[in-house]
Amino acid sequence: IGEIRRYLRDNNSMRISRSLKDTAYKALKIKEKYINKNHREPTLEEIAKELSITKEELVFALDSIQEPISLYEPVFQ
Amino acid sequence: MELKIPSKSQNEAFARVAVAAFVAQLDPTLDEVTEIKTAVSEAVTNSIIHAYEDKIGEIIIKGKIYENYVVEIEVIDFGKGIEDVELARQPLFTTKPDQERSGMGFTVMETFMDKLEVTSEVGRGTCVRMFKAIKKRKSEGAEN
Amino acid sequence: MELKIPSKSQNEAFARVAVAAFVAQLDPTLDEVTEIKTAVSEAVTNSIIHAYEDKIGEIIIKGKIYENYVVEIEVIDFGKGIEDVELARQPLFTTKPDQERSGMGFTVMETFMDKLEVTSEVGRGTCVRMFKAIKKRKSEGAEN
Ligand SMILES: Nc1ncnc2c1ncn2[C@@H]1O[C@H](COP(=O)(O)OP(=O)(O)O)[C@@H](O)[C@H]1O
Ligand SMILES: Nc1ncnc2c1ncn2[C@@H]1O[C@H](COP(=O)(O)OP(=O)(O)O)[C@@H](O)[C@H]1O
Ligand SMILES: [Mg+2]
Ligand SMILES: [Mg+2]
Repeated sequence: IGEIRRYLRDNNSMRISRSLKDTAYKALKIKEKYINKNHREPTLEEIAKELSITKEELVFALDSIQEPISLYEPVFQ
Repeated sequence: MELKIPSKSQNEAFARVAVAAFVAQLDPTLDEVTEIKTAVSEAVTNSIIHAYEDKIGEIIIKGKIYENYVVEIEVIDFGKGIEDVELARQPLFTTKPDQERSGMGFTVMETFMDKLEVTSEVGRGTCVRMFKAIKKRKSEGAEN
Repeated sequence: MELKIPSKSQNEAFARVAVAAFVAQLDPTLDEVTEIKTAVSEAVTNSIIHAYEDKIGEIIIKGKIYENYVVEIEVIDFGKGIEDVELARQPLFTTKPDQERSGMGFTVMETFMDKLEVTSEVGRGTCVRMFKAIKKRKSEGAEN
């Protein structure tokens, strides 16, 4: 247990908000690369795998940043 | 799943993430997740702002997943209710024009989800029920 | 907040993130969140594996935040219960040595949280209640 604890300690005293944003930006980069390569949107699983996190953790991270798609556009057109 | 939260504005973000994490098990795309999150956010905001106004009440969010990749999300409150649901669902209709409300909440929900059902009783509360089919991926093997 | 989920193993990842998202409003460090998530994960896994075994039952997760940055998380099940809680909490004690259970679940919860209360009744279910104080930040500006 001491070891688990030390392992965690070594890792991060960064705030969760900062860490979530970092993960989210990485995810968006992966998404972009994926679209360029495969010409379709990746699923959560495809991105999460590359980041070695769960799909659930990925959506949590992504919620921390403004996503770069204009949500209200289709509504007002 | 079923989530119960007090109608405090800081819980809106939490509800949104909880629903997104729930839907994640179907392996949607980021866009699909964003659409569902946005719809849930509108429904929860309505319960906070319209249903309970200055009081703090309870909001229940239920999530169900059906065999055919369909997600059902219900947002339920026990607040003041809606007098004329038909009218409330019209684009731009709002009873709070003063508060920067755009009157587009229900329209956003309708646009981003496949189906929207609103039942409400004045003095009893409101239930917003939304369905969305997550596109089934071509093949499970196409992993790159 | 209160979250109700069926005791299916795929809900464990969901519960963990839901609790993390709930705690996130205090803007804890990554370590603090990881510790809470790990503790919740152990408790939920216990309900899935030990409380309900081959059946699917209901798990309730309650989260509360107190004024002084203290988080309380309860994981409740209505499963088979624990005969001797004292014994169950001992490091390395497990009733499922065959299934790669390490017997360290409760020890992990105790290590990562500030306080752990376990109440259980055989045939009725178990409630695991955990507290953790999130360190108050010196200044809002200190982001790294
Ligand atoms: N949960 C609710 N409880 C009571 N009234 C509601 C609720 N949701 C919506 N309404 C009513 O429906 C109207 C339209 O809602 P909406 O389309 O979201 O626009 P807006 O929230 O911008 O007013 C609101 O102005 C309000 O009068
Ligand atoms: N929710 C629960 N319901 C019934 N029994 C439980 C529950 N949680 C823990 N137990 C009992 O306590 C023991 C110790 O739990 P734990 O420390 O997590 O170790 P492990 O899960 O690896 O066996 C378990 O083996 C089980 O017998
Ligand atoms: Mg609205
Ligand atoms: Mg265990």
